[in-house]
Amino acid sequence: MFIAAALAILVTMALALTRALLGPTVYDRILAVNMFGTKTVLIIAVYGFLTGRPDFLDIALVYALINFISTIAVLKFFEYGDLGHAGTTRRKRGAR
Amino acid sequence: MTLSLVDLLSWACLLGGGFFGIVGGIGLVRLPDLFTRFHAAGITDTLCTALIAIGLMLQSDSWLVSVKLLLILAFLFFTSPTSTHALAKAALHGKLKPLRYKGKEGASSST
Amino acid sequence: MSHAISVAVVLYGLWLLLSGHYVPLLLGLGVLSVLVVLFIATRMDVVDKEGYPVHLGPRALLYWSWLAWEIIKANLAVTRHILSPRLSISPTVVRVKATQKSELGKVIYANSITLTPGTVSIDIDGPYISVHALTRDFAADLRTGDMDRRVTDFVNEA
Amino acid sequence: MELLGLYNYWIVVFLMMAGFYVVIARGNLVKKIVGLNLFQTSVFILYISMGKVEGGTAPIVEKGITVYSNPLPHVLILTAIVVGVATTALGLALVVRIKEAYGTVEEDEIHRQDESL
Amino acid sequence: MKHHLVLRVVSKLLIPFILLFALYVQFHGDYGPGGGFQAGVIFGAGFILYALIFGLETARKVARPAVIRVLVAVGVLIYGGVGVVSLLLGGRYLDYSLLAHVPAHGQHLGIALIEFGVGTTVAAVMITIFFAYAGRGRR
Amino acid sequence: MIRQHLPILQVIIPLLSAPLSVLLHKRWLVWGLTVLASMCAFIISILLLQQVLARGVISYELGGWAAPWGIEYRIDVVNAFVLVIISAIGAIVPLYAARSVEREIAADRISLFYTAYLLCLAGLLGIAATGDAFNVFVFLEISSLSSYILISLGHDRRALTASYQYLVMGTIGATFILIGIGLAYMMTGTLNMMDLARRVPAVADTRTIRAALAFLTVGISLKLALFPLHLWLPNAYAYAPSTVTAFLAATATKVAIYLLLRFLFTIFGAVLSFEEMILHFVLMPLALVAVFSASIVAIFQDNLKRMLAYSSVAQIGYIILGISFVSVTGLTAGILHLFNHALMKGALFMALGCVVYRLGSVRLRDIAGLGRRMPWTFAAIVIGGLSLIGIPLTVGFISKWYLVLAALESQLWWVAVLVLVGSLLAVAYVWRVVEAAFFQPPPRHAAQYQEAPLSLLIPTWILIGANIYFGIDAERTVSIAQRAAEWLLRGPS
Amino acid sequence: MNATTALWLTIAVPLAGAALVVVLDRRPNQREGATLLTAVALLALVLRLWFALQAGETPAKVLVETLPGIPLALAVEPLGMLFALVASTLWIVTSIYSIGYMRAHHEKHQTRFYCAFAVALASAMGVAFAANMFTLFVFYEALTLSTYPLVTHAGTQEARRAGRVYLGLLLGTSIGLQLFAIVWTWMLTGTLDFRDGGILRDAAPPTVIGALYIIYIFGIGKAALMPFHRWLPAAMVAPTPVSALLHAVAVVKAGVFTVLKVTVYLFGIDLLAHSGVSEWLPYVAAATILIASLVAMSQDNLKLRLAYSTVSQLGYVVLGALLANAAGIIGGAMHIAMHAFGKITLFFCAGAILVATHKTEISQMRGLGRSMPITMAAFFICSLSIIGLPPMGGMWSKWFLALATLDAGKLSLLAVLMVSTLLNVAYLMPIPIRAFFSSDKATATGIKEAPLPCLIALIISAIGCMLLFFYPDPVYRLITPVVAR
Amino acid sequence: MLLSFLAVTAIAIVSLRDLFAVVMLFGIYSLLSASIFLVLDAVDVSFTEAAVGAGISTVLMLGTLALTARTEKKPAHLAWLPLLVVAITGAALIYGTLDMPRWGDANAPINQHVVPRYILGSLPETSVPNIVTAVLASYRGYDTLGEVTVIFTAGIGVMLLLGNGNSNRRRKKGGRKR
Ligand code: NA
Ligand code: NA
Repeated sequence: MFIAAALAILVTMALALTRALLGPTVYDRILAVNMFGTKTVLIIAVYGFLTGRPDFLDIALVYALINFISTIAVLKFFEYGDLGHAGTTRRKRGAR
Repeated sequence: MTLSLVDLLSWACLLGGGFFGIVGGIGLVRLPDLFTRFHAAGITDTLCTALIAIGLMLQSDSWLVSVKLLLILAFLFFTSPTSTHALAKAALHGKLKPLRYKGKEGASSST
Repeated sequence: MSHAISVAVVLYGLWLLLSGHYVPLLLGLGVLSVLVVLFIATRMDVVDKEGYPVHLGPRALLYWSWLAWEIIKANLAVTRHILSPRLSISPTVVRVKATQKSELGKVIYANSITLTPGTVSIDIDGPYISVHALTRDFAADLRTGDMDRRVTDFVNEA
Repeated sequence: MELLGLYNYWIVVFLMMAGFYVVIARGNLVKKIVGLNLFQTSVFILYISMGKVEGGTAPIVEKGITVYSNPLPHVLILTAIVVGVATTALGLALVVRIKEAYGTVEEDEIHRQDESL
Repeated sequence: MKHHLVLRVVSKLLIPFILLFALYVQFHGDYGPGGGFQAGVIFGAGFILYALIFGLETARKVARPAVIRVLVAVGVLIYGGVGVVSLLLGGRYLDYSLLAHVPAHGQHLGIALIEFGVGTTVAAVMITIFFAYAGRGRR
Repeated sequence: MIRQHLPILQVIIPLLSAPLSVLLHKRWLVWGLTVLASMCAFIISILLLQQVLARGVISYELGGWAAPWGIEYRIDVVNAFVLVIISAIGAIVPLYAARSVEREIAADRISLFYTAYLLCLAGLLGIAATGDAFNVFVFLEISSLSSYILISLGHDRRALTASYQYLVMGTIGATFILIGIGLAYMMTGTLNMMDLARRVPAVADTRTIRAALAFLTVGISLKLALFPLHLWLPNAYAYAPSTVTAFLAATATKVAIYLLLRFLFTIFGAVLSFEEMILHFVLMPLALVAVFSASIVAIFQDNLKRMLAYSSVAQIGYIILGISFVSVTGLTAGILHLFNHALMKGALFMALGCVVYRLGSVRLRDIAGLGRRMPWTFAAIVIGGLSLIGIPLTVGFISKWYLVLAALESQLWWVAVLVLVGSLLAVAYVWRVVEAAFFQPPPRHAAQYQEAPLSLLIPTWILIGANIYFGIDAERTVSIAQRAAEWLLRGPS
Repeated sequence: MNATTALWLTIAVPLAGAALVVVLDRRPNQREGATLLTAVALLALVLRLWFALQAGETPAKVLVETLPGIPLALAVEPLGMLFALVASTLWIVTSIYSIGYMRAHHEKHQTRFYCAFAVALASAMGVAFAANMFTLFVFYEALTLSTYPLVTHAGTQEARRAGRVYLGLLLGTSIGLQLFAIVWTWMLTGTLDFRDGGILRDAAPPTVIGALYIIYIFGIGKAALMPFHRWLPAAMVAPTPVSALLHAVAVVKAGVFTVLKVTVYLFGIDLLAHSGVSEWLPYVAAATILIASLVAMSQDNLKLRLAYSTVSQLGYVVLGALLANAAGIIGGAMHIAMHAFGKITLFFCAGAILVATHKTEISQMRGLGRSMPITMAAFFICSLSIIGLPPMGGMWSKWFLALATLDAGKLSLLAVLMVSTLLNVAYLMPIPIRAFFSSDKATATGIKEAPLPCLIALIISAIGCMLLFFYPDPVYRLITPVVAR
Repeated sequence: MLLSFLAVTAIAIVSLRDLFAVVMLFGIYSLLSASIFLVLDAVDVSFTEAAVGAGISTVLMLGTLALTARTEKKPAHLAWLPLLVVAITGAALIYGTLDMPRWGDANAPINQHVVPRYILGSLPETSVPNIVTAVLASYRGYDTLGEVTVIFTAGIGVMLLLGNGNSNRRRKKGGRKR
């Protein structure tokens, strides 16, 4: 049964990957990558049960965490064009 | 091999989660623009994730594992709408216009 | 101060949940860790009621269970749309008013909107939240203001 | 089984070579670094693959488990990953400085500028 | 992104949790996956998130570069120092067995100490690197 | 008590001085620490060499774990000698750096410069000292990363691109090495060098081991800048700060060559490397092409640092040539040249640093007639150049002697001729400098240039002195090199 | 003084002199004084060694063991003694001459000049007293390098180009061929010591011996055997004292001296006689003699003509060596001394003419004998010596060389000697004869003799030439033991 | 399955010229590798790769893109020489795989020599159940000291190259020679 769930998640991941490759906008890619990340979290959780050693969920948690932070970083990059901005004055994209 | 109720329930959850995951994936590919795809992604982030996590919780024999699953779930429930919202906002500022329904007379107000 | 203590307790609880090894050394390290985190968090100025709504307490459960049900319903609805061969969607953008006074309340409302498939909050502008809806039905549901009310009740600002 | 095992290695080789190709064939300095990461990550997979033991599990001692996968490649690759990210950080920092100094991160344009000096 | 309401509120909630999680990973590396390096990265990630949301200047006030610079070095020195202590105790370099009466306990202690050193340096370096990149953008 | 810990102290003194220097922060304190640490390293290396010569191999088990399980430091006559080379140069360079760096690197970066220097030194020493194949990789990266940093500090913006180019090629090399080590580990199950050496013969006929050997050879060749994998070197040496060039030119490639020796001879063994894989059929032509092509390119360089950089590629060719004879004499020649070339290139680049200090330029046309204005500097360049050519009473001659002897012993008289003709190419590029400095009229503004300060000249002349001393009395170096060669070829016997 | 001490002092003293010259950079009088003093001291040391040799001593000293089995070592033996005597004697003369020349000519960089001069002499001493081939090679190279600044002294484009040719050919042959041969020798024999009877006997088959010998002969570029003679005429851009030193004392003599040493002490004349090399190699020398003479005839520039003359004359010495018999060695060795005195005088004269008249071309020197009688007389005397006519020392060496060709049964070589003598007459004699007997007075107006030190020097060396005719015995007695053993 | 995902991602990384997309895909690549590490029982490695590859590296690359350029210039021509080099290298590696021990073979030398001591000894000798931690920090602790030093070096390098993020103190010397 875990296998079924794992396969389903893999299919979902494949679909997300497809979207990541297709684009067309960067935001589509970001969305797809973010989704890919959360599905990875799930598959790791399931895999732990699949192999009978479910105590590695910390890894899944890390994935979720990192996924979130990278998404934020990406967005920051797209809104401001750099990562150190405090966000008080917003810069137009393409100004650089 | 006997099927306990818990097993049955958890399998249902897992399968359901898998199902919703695939649906979300299909939506992600199928839907026409970024903003509509958010909703597909939303499925995978909510019900899919929740069902699978619950399914796994039901299977675990250590409460520690359950707690961690719960933590992961909670974390995802906090972060995924946040990232989606941030992404939408960024896309809006990136001059990306949502696709509007142009079927019957529109009732939607302007942004 | 009392707020900080309650945050510390929550954090330590979290440590215990994560740890799974209850030997004195690790418990002690846990205390130390919580203190370090608290110190840094205070320096960062992130320990306030906005970031740590510990005061909301048990009412959260009530709201969450309601939200969970909404999410399930919305999921099913969106699934129907996605799987329908003709992709029967009618995307719209609506502006809804958030009646919560606190920013925390608005955030909870906005995230709740996003969390339920079919609607995504795409911008917050003063008291208004712009929402993208997959169909006009979702938009209409949201405009009833049911969710807004419940959030306001939840954060006790009505 | 024999061939299947090799088949996995061959994919890894393909991945390695994809990264290696990006490094040596592309002129964009950022992309080169991406390629380098690709190359190295694939080498890591090679290492980790060789440590897998059939029927084994993660090398964390637990009662009742006797077969563990080989921990040594894991240790080595942990180090290698760290080395990799250190290299990446440094390489990208150099790219930033090159951009500041030349106004471009394309190899041929940089060459052109240096030659016209 | 400070004006970004949702992000600000959510990350206020998350950052202490991330930091605590990092410390958990730091101190439980002996029992499960994780250890100093991973902990350091996560700890650094917590600061990176903070800097992303609240801006570099704010973050630099919390994590003062001078302090971070010292921590970068301190981590390595902790690690190397454990080795030197084992030299002084009459063992080979990095032989932790002599750190306690029972060799195995000494080993455990040594491992915990050096992992701490690793975590310190890694976290500090991550923060340093991020600050450096982020600080370069504005002119 | 300290005596038994010398192998590890050799490396960790500079290694731990690096973070310590960050804490000290003040520029002169950091400099003092650097001098202290590098001097310690030098003294230790001498003591180690003495110990090894007197009592044979020293093994130091890190963490107290026995050899194949833990990491072992294993000092034999080969790496003891290499350690001396590195730490000797490493001890002189900081003395030189004090003033040179002041001129070439921004003031707020100097203290971190020394940190990076210490790291580089520690990395190089670590590579040489270790008896563990993977530990090599780690210390290789320490030294590589720090050398990328050091190079990038050059004043010209091309230092940045040079550093980047080196970073990319160096990382490719390191990754190849990693692959090689991985494959070898896969077939033997061990990372300890001696253990590998014991276990390789049993699997020597597998394709995997051969691939391992190939990848290691290519990877290390990238690091040591063997033609045609040398492309990173000229720019890196030309645009790095003078101190850095002097240090790296004298040490970095040498360590890589040592590594090649270690892998080809100790671990895989001459039988596999040369009788079965016939590597010398590849190495020898490449070495000769390196000697000739790089020397010829050197002749046409206007930037003297670049000229010497190409000369380095050529000299590396000589070293590899010596190795590719696979004979005691050939290896002796290679190892001797390892040492000798470190002395000459160190001295020459330091002397060029003196020129940079006063002129800010090392272009040929800028040094016209300056021989009289800066007699000591240019005298150093002349003597270093003579050594490079291989004029008797300099170390260069000693190397050439053994190279030619090795070629003749191997019945390869034409190789011997090529070696000698290669020296004549060195005459060509060295003499352009001599002519320009001494026999061209100085430009009108030449009067403003003075001799370089003593703090630069003294370290330079220490190395020049060594060039002469070890050229006149080569018995000690030759006998050590010979022992090392025998050790590599025949093992402990 | 202990003879061994004197031996290493022969190298140390000129070096110390060089250092002293550098120290006295700003004080020309003291600087030149130091040069002279050093030269005199050196001669004293060499004489001390000569007496020791005559007393049957063989002073030897190992300076340092450079490579295992290959020390840097000195030893006194007859050939070296001869070379050292010639060199140290003529150094004094050249020094005196230089002082006059350099000052009159207002040359720049005089300190560098005297310093390099002294180092060159030290190197020459090293060559003379080398106890093994390695040591000889070391000083041979040192000689090349120390004379390079002298050749390029002017620093002009032309001088630099000449310097390149000089260095290129001398280093090229010595590193490319000579060193090769030395390493080969070491590989074959395990020693590089100069030993009576040679060291290569039984070390290798005759073909190898022959090949090795050829490499040596061509590798000794200073012997200016064609086609490696180009450096010598090119070096004529140097100040005249340098040319004198190069062509008469240090450099070229070091070359032919090395040929003799190699022939006698590495191969041994017996071995060479059997190797077959001596069958055809002398003809190369013979060709050099003839061709260089012919080229000399076509030169109008006096120094260039003298240079080609030198190439030709060196051929005699090499020929003597290549004949590989007793008379040949004696003749060759004597010719080192005879030609040295003769040729140095000729160069002194050329320099004196240049200083006094700024003239370099032979065609401009008609009638010069009347205003510069001493110079031209000396030129005449020494031309006779070069040609080999009595009452000049040059006669003796040619005599022995002729004997050697007869001993070797090579009449064609005897014919070469004859023809070349005639050619010598043809390119040397017209110069003094026209100087004295041409009626062209236009060139002679207002010209006086060169400065006194120049005159003194050329008179001394001319007298030396004559003395060598009347007292060749010391030279002969010095050499004969080499072939007697 | 995961490997084929990886292959697809790798191809996309090679072919895409939008560097931003490349970086995003690299994030996926890392995440996938991390999953593969997990499947191969390398939990610690998986942990690290996720944090480093998908996290830090991505952020660094984004930071660089923010400071440089977003799209790669179109390559002027197909690079034959690199292709050849890659082909040869790949062939050498494939050649090398031919005699490798069977995948997962417990009797392979790698699993028979040295390692058993770690597996059996980790707990009694170091009282640390995570064998990877025990080997990393104790048996091969010296490697890890080197590893920390590498990170330290990178920190020093970035400080030297980019400063410490202090924006007030811009390069005083007015940049480099152009
Ligand atoms: Na939603
Ligand atoms: Na761990």
